[in-house]
Amino acid sequence: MIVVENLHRHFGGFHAVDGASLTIETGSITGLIGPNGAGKTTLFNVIAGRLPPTSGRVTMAGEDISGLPPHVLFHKGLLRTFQIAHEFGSMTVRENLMMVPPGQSGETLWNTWFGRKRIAGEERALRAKADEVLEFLTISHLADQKASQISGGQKKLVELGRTMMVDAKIVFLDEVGAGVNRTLLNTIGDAILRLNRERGYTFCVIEHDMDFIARLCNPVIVMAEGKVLAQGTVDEVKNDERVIEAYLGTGLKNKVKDEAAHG
Amino acid sequence: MSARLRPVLLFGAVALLYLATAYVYGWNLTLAIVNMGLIGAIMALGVNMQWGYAGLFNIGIMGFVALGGLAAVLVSIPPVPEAWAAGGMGILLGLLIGAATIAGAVLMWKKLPPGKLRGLVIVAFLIVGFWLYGRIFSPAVSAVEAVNPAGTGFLGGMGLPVLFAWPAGGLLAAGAAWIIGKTALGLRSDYLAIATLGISEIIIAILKNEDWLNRGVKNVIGIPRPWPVPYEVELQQDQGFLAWAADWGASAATASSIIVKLSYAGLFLAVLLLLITLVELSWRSPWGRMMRAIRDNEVSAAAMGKDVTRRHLQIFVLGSAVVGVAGAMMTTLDGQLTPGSYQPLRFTFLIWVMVIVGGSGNNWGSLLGGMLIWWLWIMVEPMGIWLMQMITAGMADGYWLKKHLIDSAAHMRMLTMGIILLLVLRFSPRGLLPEK
Amino acid sequence: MAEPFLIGENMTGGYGGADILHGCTLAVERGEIAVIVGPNGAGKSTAMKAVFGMLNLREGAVRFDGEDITRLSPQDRVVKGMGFVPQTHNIFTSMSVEENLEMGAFIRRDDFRDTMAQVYDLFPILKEKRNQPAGELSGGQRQQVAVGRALMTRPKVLMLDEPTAGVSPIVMDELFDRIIEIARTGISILMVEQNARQALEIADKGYVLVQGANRFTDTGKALMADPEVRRSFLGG
Amino acid sequence: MDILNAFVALLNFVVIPGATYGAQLALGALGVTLVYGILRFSNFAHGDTMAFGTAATILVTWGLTAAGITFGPLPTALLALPFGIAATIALLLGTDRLVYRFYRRVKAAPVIFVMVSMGVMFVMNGLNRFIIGVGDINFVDGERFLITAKGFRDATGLAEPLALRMTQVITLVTAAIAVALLFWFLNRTRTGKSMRAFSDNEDLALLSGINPDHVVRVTWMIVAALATTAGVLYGLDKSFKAFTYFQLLLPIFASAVVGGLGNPVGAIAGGFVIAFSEVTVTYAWKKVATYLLPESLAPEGLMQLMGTDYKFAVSFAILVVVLLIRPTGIFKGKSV
Amino acid sequence: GEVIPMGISIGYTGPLESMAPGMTAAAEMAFKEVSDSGLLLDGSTITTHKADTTCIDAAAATAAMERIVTSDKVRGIVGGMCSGETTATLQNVAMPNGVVMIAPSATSPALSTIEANDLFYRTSPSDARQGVVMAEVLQERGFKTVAVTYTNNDYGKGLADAFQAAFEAIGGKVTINAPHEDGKADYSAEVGALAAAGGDLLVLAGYVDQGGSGIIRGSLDSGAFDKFLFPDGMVGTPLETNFGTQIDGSFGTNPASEGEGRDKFMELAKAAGFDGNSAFAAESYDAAALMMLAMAKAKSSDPAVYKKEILNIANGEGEKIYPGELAKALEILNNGGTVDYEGATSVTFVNGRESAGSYRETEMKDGKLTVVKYR
Ligand SMILES: Nc1ncnc2c1ncn2[C@@H]1O[C@H](COP(=O)(O)OP(=O)(O)OP(=O)(O)O)[C@@H](O)[C@H]1O
Ligand SMILES: Nc1ncnc2c1ncn2[C@@H]1O[C@H](COP(=O)(O)OP(=O)(O)OP(=O)(O)O)[C@@H](O)[C@H]1O
Ligand SMILES: CC(C)C[C@H](N)C(=O)O
Ligand SMILES: [Mg+2]
Ligand SMILES: [Mg+2]
Repeated sequence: MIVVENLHRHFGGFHAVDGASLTIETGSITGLIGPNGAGKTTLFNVIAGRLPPTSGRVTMAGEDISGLPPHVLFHKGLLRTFQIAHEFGSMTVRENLMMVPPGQSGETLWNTWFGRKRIAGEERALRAKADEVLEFLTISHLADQKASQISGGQKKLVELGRTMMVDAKIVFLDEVGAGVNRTLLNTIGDAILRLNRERGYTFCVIEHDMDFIARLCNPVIVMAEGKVLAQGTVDEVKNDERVIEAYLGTGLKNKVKDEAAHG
Repeated sequence: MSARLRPVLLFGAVALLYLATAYVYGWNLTLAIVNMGLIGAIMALGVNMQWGYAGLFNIGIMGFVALGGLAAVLVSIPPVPEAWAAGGMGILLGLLIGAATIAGAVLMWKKLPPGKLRGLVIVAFLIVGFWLYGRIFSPAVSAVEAVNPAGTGFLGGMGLPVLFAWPAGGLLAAGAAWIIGKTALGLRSDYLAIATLGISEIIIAILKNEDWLNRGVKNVIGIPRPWPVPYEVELQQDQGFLAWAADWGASAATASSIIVKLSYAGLFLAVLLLLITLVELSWRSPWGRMMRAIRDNEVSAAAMGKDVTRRHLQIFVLGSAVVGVAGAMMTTLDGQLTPGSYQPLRFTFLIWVMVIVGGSGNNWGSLLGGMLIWWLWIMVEPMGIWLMQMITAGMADGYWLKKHLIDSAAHMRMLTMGIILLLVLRFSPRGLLPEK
Repeated sequence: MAEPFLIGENMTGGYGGADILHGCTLAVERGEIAVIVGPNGAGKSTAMKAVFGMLNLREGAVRFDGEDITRLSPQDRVVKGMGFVPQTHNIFTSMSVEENLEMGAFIRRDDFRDTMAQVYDLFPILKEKRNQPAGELSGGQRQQVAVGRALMTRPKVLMLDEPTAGVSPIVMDELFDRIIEIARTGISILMVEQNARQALEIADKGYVLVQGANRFTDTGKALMADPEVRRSFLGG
Repeated sequence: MDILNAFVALLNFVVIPGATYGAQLALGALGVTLVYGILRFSNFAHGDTMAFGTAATILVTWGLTAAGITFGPLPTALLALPFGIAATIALLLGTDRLVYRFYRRVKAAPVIFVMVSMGVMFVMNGLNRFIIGVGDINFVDGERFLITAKGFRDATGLAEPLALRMTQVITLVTAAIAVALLFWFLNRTRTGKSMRAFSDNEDLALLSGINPDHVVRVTWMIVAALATTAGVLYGLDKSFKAFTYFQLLLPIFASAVVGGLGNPVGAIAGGFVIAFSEVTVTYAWKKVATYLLPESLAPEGLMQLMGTDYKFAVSFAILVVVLLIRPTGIFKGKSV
Repeated sequence: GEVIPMGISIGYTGPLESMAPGMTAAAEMAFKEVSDSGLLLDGSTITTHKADTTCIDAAAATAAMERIVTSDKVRGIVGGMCSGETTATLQNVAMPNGVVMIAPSATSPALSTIEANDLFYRTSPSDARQGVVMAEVLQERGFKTVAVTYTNNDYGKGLADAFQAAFEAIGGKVTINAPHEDGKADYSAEVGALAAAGGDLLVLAGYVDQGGSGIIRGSLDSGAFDKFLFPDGMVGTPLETNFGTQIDGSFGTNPASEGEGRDKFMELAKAAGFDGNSAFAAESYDAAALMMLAMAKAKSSDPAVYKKEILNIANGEGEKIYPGELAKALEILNNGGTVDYEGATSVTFVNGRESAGSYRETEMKDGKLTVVKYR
């Protein structure tokens, strides 16, 4: 369980996160939505240790984790993806996945000289695991491609694939869906559900695709201007006036015009 | 050119250069270039670890080379008992007090509760500490430097075999790198570069001005040779050797210096191959994968649980240590430590040229770059003269331009170097052996 | 029918290695909206780049307004009246939002203040942030800057590579609205979209690209109605 | 106690020389920072570009003086400066065409550019020695001093001298004007903005219709003007020697970096930081203290914080400290 | 006769590159004189091979020397230039290969004691001696307190220390003895410190076309000092061209001897088209001449053989030989006679290997360096 208490993050005079308090229950798939610039990514960045909070507190299972560096949080089981894909460009797609698991004995210099056998064994297992993930994401054919040379959507998939390489406790997904083909996104949604049910992962998902949110998330938290605007089930949120005004819109306008144009 | 064939061809080409040199100028010169080339290659290897593996832009190489050189003096030169008697203990005590003062201040900063009082206490502590340091250190230094200033005037070293200086040079450089890394590795790209450059200048300033340590700019000469390497003069007096040389039809002088150089070459090659092997093994394992990930994208690597700071420090220290080893080897080969000769152009930028021309991120590239660039650095001199002769060949004797050109020939070394560097980079813009 | 306003015909080529595009054809008429959909890595972005001259084509041609522009450099195509928003790296991160927009109007010699006002109108948040470096914006805001920059060009044809990725629903609706409006003023729109259902709804023509080749081509409505297309490419 | 003398001593040996040197470094650093800001690499050939520009200017100066043309109280070299700049522009444009353009086309990494510029540096180095030789050349003429040490002493009756040179004033004024112009140009003009856009995202600049060749050309032209001016002013104040210009590269880079790479204002600030840290930290306060303190307290030693042996060490240490506090320089520079 | 290859190894590039042309020209002049005479070893001629020592990079110097020694097979070398690089090349190349090296300008005291197997000589004196001379000059002129700055290398430091010891021994006071680095852009800090320390005059143990000039410039411009004592590295024409009357009343010392030798050398140099006054040119001439005369005496161009005769030529009995008279000397030697080579710098070796050092005292008068006397 992650609890965010009265969190602030300021950039100069600008309050990107402005006193947000929220809870992500263990075992849930929590949706985080809100207009552009609401502070969602900033909130993720603070929770995941990329940015220090200006004030406020983040706890994970009761332990204060505010301001801890990202790699420490990773080892505590907290993973995240980036909204703008952060691939390792000069490495192959498979290597991008294989580098993830922690505690590889081959990461110790001594072992790279005198523990070759053990490393070889581990590597085989890692490789199999990576291939399995790639298979799942429908990008097996890219395994040996340099990560800088794949399409924008494929990069997002690799981004997601990395989180599937380890047994995480909680995963923060920042717009995995943006730029991903909707058919594939459905499959990814299935996977998230499965990971959640079968392996007990907790998810916190930022997404602008309401269908995706609706299918996966409960509860949904709506942010606006750095604060939590609303919280509840998808349906509750969807019908909240404030949410409609700030975020969803009526969606009618263009339909009307569309009809006028073609009709 | 296929990826497999390319290295073979390029190494072959460089080997040919050396063979041609041997053909034209003889083996003596060639081996001399080989030896310095090997040392250059080791330095390039160290830099490549930092840059090619971790993207750390270190242009303070010179400082680590010099520290290696210092190690050679401290390890191999016999101690100067008179100097030790005059002030050795004072110097040690002074340094100890200095170090304790700094450590104490840091400790206080951490342990004492923040506030005005803390600042005052620390300042007072520092003043007292440094006053005490000065009181003990300065007179001891004067006493030591007064001992036969023209000949010694320093504490000397430990009088151990100079081979020990090689690892010692690595350790010394590693130690310095650790301190530098702890403070400056938060910086990026050119900012890190200029910081390392600054620190290397500081190291050189110390070597130039702390006479009690290494005679400063008065230089230390006569560093003994390492174990299997004989002295030419002795060989030339050895009857067995003379007979053997005569068998080969070589003059005693030539044969002896070739033997000496070959022994050095053997040592250097052994060190180089050992280092390359170790580095390659690591590079091709998960450790290397992790380092590449960090280099490609630190933010993401940190999010994937890699401790970026620690890894940067690790590779910075290791790379610097390799450079330090090479520095000690070079001082051993030269037989002297001359702090005044440490110039960034020669010991930092030339090494960088080796790394980049060889191909950053490729260890064999470092070797290739080291051997090629060093060869050029030496051979551009005759090449420049030759170039000028070619240009002026058609001109009438006594024509002013001809005279001007021929007179400038000796200055054309840089020009030739530049042109060749540009040509190499033109046809291989990612280095001769690019990282795959 | 006469030659389309802009057409990339039978395009074949790639990034130097194996071909990515295999005889792919994209076309758009004056004042119409053409939408390209397809799985990730199908070559949609590559095809867009090819149309814009950022890729060397081995075969095929690009014609614009009746003129063969296959050999023209991207910046010459801009002068001819083409505008492009790439999928990634589509803003000047170190420049302020306003400067980004100014750069969009770089080739314009006339007064572009009213265009800028229109962009601010469309994306009010940008006006608020106009003096902030664009690199400090949120993902969706950046996307708005990118589209805004292209609008500033006042192009004859506007090419958009996933303009709505990361954009919130309300802004997305605005954006599509605006795209229709733009098209109605006679500007042609060629865009790649993963929010395919909304996009195809407003599209005059739709392309489904798979592995660098045209798989389906039809009106937007027809593609939406095709169950096979829906299932495989539009997420059911 | 003699406050006036102490003040004059400080002015004469710290403030004036520090300010001059700072302005000289700043002018050089402006060129470096501009190349970094627009073309995104550290240009190692800058010192030698300065030397080339100065050499060309000197040759023209000689020609002018031989023809009997001088510039009244001002150095004739200032008249020759435009010609020197023109020659340097030609050189840099030629270099770009022959060398750098290729690497831009293949989108080489910045470090490759750095190495290439090192090659260019070697070539220019040879070229300069060839054109003007290796010796020390003094080419200042006209009125050297605005205030001479002796004149000042005679006029004021103070014990301490004060000297102010024409070149010092010109350098300071030029540096101020140059940075203002550059700042205005980059942030306010269309061309300036397009140059920044190009440096930020080359592909996108292309998509906005910005002509990269034009951007590059303008950049090199400004760099040539800056380099030549900096070189000539420095040469007028000290003297010209090809080797020294190469050595100048280090403090110039240091200035550009502490100031914040890519930022013209930073270059100026950096120049002064480096210059003053060299001049002040090792300053011996003995004289000033002697003036200020009663006789009985007159200091024995030099009252130096550090010997001048460590002048560079100290200025670099300050540089490192500044960077530790502000990792991308005082004015938040770029980093590639 | 044969063709005898000889080497000139000095720093053509690097911080002292501007001294190189004069030194080279002088050495080549001596070689040419001998070749033209046709009297050396039955009409042998000399070819020269140059090596660029860079003055500062021992490794590059070693490699360059290696080239001319092992591949061009030079039989003797005029060089090195700077003390550090000279030590390295001597130990790493000349000695192993048994080649004679006569250094015209390496003046560090440390070279006095180096073990060299008779292969190393220098036509300049050790700086230990110059320090004493400088102190004497100051004493005679009545200067009691001086500031000292030196170029931070073995030469500068050795000289400055030697001077300070000598000067304090005769009751003088040195207010500050601080180094300066060569080739830097600005010397305000050094000048500031020197000015603060004060003194009647500034002793400037530097290089005239390096930091030395910068220090003068800074001192004059700020009014810190207007009188200087210039040791050998500073006495050169740039003083006249760059400072002229501004430093009138300053004076200098440098290894040189009075009279015939010097005058003749100056004439020869003028005829050959270079400045004979340029630093260490005369010493280079002598270095070259000594080796060739020794060959003639030993009747061999083998360094192992002729090295033993160098001392006999320099300190020999018999007719005194001055520049331009090499042909005469060769004739005498070919006929079995002996000569005493005086050359351009009154060469007489002490310690078995270095010039004893007669020094010239010059003063700046009306913007010109004028010789006051020799000592
Ligand atoms: N480094 C920064 N400096 C200044 N402002 C920043 C910085 N980073 C973010 N901001 C501002 O903070 C606000 C919140 O940004 P954030 O990226 O968290 O939004 P978001 O909710 O993730 O939006 P989106 O849905 O568009 O991704 C934005 O207005 C943005 O301009
Ligand atoms: N720079 C590049 N170099 C080499 N191959 C590339 C490069 N960029 C993309 N590719 C390859 O080209 C193919 C098509 O990529 P493209 O970016 O056109 O896909 P896309 O249809 O736009 O996909 P997405 O919806 O994910 O953006 C992919 O398989 C990808 O691996
Ligand atoms: C050329 C000379 C001035 C060199 C100097 N005497 C030295 O020993 O370094
Ligand atoms: Mg976001
Ligand atoms: Mg795409």
